[in-house]
Amino acid sequence: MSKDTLAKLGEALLSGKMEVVDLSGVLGPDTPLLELPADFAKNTPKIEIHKISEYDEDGPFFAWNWLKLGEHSGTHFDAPHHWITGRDYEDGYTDTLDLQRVVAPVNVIDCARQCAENPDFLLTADEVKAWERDHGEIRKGEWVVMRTDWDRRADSADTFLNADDTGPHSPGPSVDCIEYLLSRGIVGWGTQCIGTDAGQAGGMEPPYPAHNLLHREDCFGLASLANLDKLPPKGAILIAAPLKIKNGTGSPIRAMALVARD
Amino acid sequence: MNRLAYDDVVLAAPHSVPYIRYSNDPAHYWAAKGLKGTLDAAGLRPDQIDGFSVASFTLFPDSAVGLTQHLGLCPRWLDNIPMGGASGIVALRRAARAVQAGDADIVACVGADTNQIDSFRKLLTAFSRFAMDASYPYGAGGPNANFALITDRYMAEYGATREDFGHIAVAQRANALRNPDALMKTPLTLEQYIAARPVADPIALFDCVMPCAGAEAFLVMREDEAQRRGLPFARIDATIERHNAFPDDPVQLRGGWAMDVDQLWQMADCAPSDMDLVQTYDDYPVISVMQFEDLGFCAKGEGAAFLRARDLTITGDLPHNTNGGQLSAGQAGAAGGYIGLVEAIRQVTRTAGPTQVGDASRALVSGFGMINYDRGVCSAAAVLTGGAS
Amino acid sequence: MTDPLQPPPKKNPQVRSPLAHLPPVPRSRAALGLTARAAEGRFALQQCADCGAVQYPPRDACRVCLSTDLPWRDQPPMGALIAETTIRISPDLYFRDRMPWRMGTVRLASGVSVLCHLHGDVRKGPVRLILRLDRAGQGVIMALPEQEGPDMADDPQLRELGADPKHRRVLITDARAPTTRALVRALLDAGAATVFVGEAEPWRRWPGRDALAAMDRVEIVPLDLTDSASVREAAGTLGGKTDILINNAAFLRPGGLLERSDTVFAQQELEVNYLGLMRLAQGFGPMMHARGGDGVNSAAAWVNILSAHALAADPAHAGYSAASAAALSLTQSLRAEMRGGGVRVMTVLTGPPDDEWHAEIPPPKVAPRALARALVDGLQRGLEEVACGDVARDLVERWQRDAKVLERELAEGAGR
Amino acid sequence: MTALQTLAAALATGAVEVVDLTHTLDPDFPVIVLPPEFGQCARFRMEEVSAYDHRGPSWKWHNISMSEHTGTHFDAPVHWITGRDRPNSAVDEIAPENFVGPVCVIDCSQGAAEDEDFELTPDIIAEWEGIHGRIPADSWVLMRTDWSKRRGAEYLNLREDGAHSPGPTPEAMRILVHDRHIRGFGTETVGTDAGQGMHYTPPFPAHHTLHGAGRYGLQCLAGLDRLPPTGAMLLAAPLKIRNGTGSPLRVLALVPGKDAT
Repeated sequence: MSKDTLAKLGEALLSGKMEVVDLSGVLGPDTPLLELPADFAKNTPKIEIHKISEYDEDGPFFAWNWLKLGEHSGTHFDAPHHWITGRDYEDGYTDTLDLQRVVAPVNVIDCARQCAENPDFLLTADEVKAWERDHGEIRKGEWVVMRTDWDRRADSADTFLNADDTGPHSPGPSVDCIEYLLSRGIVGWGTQCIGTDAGQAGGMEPPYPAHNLLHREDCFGLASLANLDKLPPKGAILIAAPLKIKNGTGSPIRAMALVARD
Repeated sequence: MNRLAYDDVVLAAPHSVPYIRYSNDPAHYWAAKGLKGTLDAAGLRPDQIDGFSVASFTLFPDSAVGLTQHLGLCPRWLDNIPMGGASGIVALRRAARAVQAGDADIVACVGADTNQIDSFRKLLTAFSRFAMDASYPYGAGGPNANFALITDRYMAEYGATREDFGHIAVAQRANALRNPDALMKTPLTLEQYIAARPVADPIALFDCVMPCAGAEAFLVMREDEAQRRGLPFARIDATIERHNAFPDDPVQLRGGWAMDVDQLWQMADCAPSDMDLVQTYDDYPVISVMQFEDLGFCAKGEGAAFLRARDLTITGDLPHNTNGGQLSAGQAGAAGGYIGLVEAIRQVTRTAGPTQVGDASRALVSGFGMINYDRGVCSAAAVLTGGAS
Repeated sequence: MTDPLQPPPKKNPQVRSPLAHLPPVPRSRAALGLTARAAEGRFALQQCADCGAVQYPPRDACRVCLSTDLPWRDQPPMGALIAETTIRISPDLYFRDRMPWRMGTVRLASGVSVLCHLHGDVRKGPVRLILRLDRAGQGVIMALPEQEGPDMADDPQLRELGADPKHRRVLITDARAPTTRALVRALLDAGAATVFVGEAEPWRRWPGRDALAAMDRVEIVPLDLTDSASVREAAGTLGGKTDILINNAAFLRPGGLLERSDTVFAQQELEVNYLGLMRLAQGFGPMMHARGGDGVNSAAAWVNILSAHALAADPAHAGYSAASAAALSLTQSLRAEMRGGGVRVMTVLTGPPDDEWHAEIPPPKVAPRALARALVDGLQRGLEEVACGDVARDLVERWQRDAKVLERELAEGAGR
Repeated sequence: MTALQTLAAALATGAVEVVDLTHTLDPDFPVIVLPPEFGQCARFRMEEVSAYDHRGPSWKWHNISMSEHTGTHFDAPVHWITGRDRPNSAVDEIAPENFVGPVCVIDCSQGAAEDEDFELTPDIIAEWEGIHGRIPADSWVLMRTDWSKRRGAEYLNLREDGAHSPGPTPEAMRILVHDRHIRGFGTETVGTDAGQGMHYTPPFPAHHTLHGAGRYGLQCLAGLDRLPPTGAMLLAAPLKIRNGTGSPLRVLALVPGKDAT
């Protein structure tokens, strides 16, 4: 039966009945990065891409580069170990987590309209329940991602971070939203903003609820996702496998979704 | 050219503040005790003195200036003497000339220091640049090693023995037993001296002074002032002072006295043999021996033999450091530069009480100070005579 | 006669490791001139440029003619010990730990008296003086017997003024460096107890590994200076028993600034030569600092081998010169911080070595054995600055004379 | 049920298993070694930025650096001079459907165990096709050698005349790329080419041929023994590095689970 499953998948891919959607932003020196308050002196450095050779005296046949970046740069994956609440999970590192979990159906909650009106929009548990009434319930082991269309701002760190004197302003989940999703048994939560939490989440109780609560439950986070507008509310399969960094707390990823085409 | 005599300038009202081993009170406290003691002895109020001279290692960050406001003094003549063991005689010299010239009428001279638990260590770190640069890095940790080297060289050069030095220390301890304020209160035998714990060979425990807190003070005024107030006084027959003498001597085997000894006796118009008692600067016995040599009591190198043949106690034929000196009474910092002088004033004015030398009327006092690097730099001496009052 | 030094007993694990006490540190600015000469291994005193009088202690004006022009000049190190003492009681914690301590007065022919440390074999009469750095890293003078005697270097007071490898455990950071074999040999010959040799990338085979691994008292250990975790791990394993650390790791590629079109080699040069040193310092430094007072077992020295072009750039090795300069600067900071633990930090500046990256440079070059000899000698004498090879010595001298002139002279080596 | 619905169900029940074909990014993992005058492949490096401490109280993270070709990695056509002018030849330009596809595994493990310079030849391909059928167009072909089980110096297997590890011959690559039109070729060794691959004509035939045709490479794969010869689905998505010539990546395969029939 499973052989058939994979065969059907292969057929669907080859026949064009299925599409692979790239959910990643480009990694480059201009990729916007999280900026922490100044009292945490250490920020993630800008992504650096250095040429090693380009068919030249440093290497005649080949071109290649080397890279320097933070684990949490660009479209990236947060492993439980990223947060103090998840520090004790043995499978909470990028190299030890269960990969079976990261290939899973994805629920896409479209908040693009609300976010366009209010950059500080917070998705609540009630709104998630309303979404479930419209699209079907969120099941155990599934991904939930919040569509904000924030990827359209990603070509500028200014608009992406959207910070003023009171800090960054970007949408995210409320505390009760994350609590509710965790009660449904999700594998992880993703957003299109710089992090899994709202820009103003530092002031919530607990602060940064997505980080705090997701990782406390050994669940994953996805940030800076792109192209969520190309996904149906339900029915796509999200593939979000982090680099196998030893003791890594996260990783830039190439997130993809398999989407059925009508 | 002959130096001007001190004529009618006199010393009076000697006062010693009893020493204690450690004190939590600062130098200001001890200076005040010393000043009050000498003023009380003369029946004077603080506003009746118009000259003030201070010697202290531990006043920092203050100096004599700070003390004027601290103690409520309003002098028209002020001096600060940073010369350690030579401070008393140098203070005397300057105060006497000021009074003689009319720049001041009554000068109070005070040597005072405190001794907190860490005073000695603090003093060392800021003592002198050469000591910091070229002496302490070798383990000296104070003057012990310097005097060990001087003693070693002296013994090798002139054949002096530990017994010779012991002779001095034992006699001083005998004197100290008569001084109720001396810190050392038990007899010392030559055997005990020889057997003492070594400190820096050939120096052992009883060659070293005990640092303590205390103050010494006296007044300088015109003779008629002393007479008017009915104060016993001492006249100044002669003084000398010299710094950094014989810099090319490889090791210090003589002090600056040797340069000026002739002038001292010429000015005093007398000879060493006329002295009823001698107060030398005695932070280590070897330097006392050198003072006897350099001040003309005997030839160079014969000091040990000369002293061995004398009885140095109060009742002896050459009373020396009659209150026990620093070796047995204690070394209260810069007051150590005053202790012999103040005792000598008491002696020649017959006010020394239990340590009084029978019919003392003439005394030689000598000072020596500041191991800047490998030797003492300052030397001074004075001959005093009891005044007929 | 000096008693030969015995290997240190195993440490009693129940006894607290003693803290490193230092001999008195403060010095006047003039006296720091003595420290600087000691760091270079010279015996020099101030000598009046006007009247020629030799001065001691260091000062700011001539004691004879008041001239303020008092350059440091090498002096004949001979004198006579004329007074001595054995100090048995001292208020100073460093000396208290080491009582009794001999010192004395030495008269030099130039007419100055010098208080100095005494070697155990010294008696009154003629002596030879050396100027060395003490555990506080300050210049001090010590009198030695005129004639070299057996086991003379084992004198405890003399050993305080150096970092003799005898009975000490040494870590050499890069097994693959062309200097390593010679260094290991020289250190073993000098009596080192154990030589640990760090190996990066054990998955790359290299010639000579088997021969090195087969040597007695040599242990190859994993250590990769470009990997923070590796350095941390090595420090955790070896930091407690590294008495002398010799950093001989270097990465370089020839080339001027303009002929390199990218920063890849430069990054690697910084990664190894500069950041590698920083990782080592952060890993091993605290532990060695804490072990500076551990008796004969104590951490004693840190050695960085650097290109002499750390002082002035060789434009034909632009990136390497810059990385070396960065490492030299870091070495100075490391020295300042390690001083509190009594651990000597030595810089060995070398001329071009005889390796694949200097094939185009004409001789003279520094043979590994010459470098090893100079390094061990530097340890034994406790130097802070060693210039190894004619080229390095020449460069240091020219740099001291006029750094700007040297820069212009070196510019002739530029590629275009 | 649609293909995706059945896949979701199979994933949930374990009927389809996700297999990890990736080596851990560990600072000690070997990288390719080139003559020292060439630019070198940067090894994986990791610096701790904070660990729930004064540098950042609640979180832990690292800065990492590496080459695009460090660890288990993807080669894009632009990596090789033959592919430099191909359209969509950098990792950020490749259409995402290329990251999911069927995979054929040619087991050369026995040969590689006997001969460290073992060659994948046209004969071996023919033999494999005789059993499993013709290699479908646009599928991945992976050469299983069990080389990923080697550790340390055994992995690169460097000698004075260079590295010794198995790889494809030029003719084998020609057949796979130009006759079978594969999507890409992957190996368990440090490169898609044999250790001695520079001695072929053309040198480095896998790189030369694959990238010249706009196809992809995967190397340093692990655990190919866990894949069936056919029937698995490979998920191999390189990081979206601007103008990147390749990327470390997490290579996954979807394989029939144990209860599969």
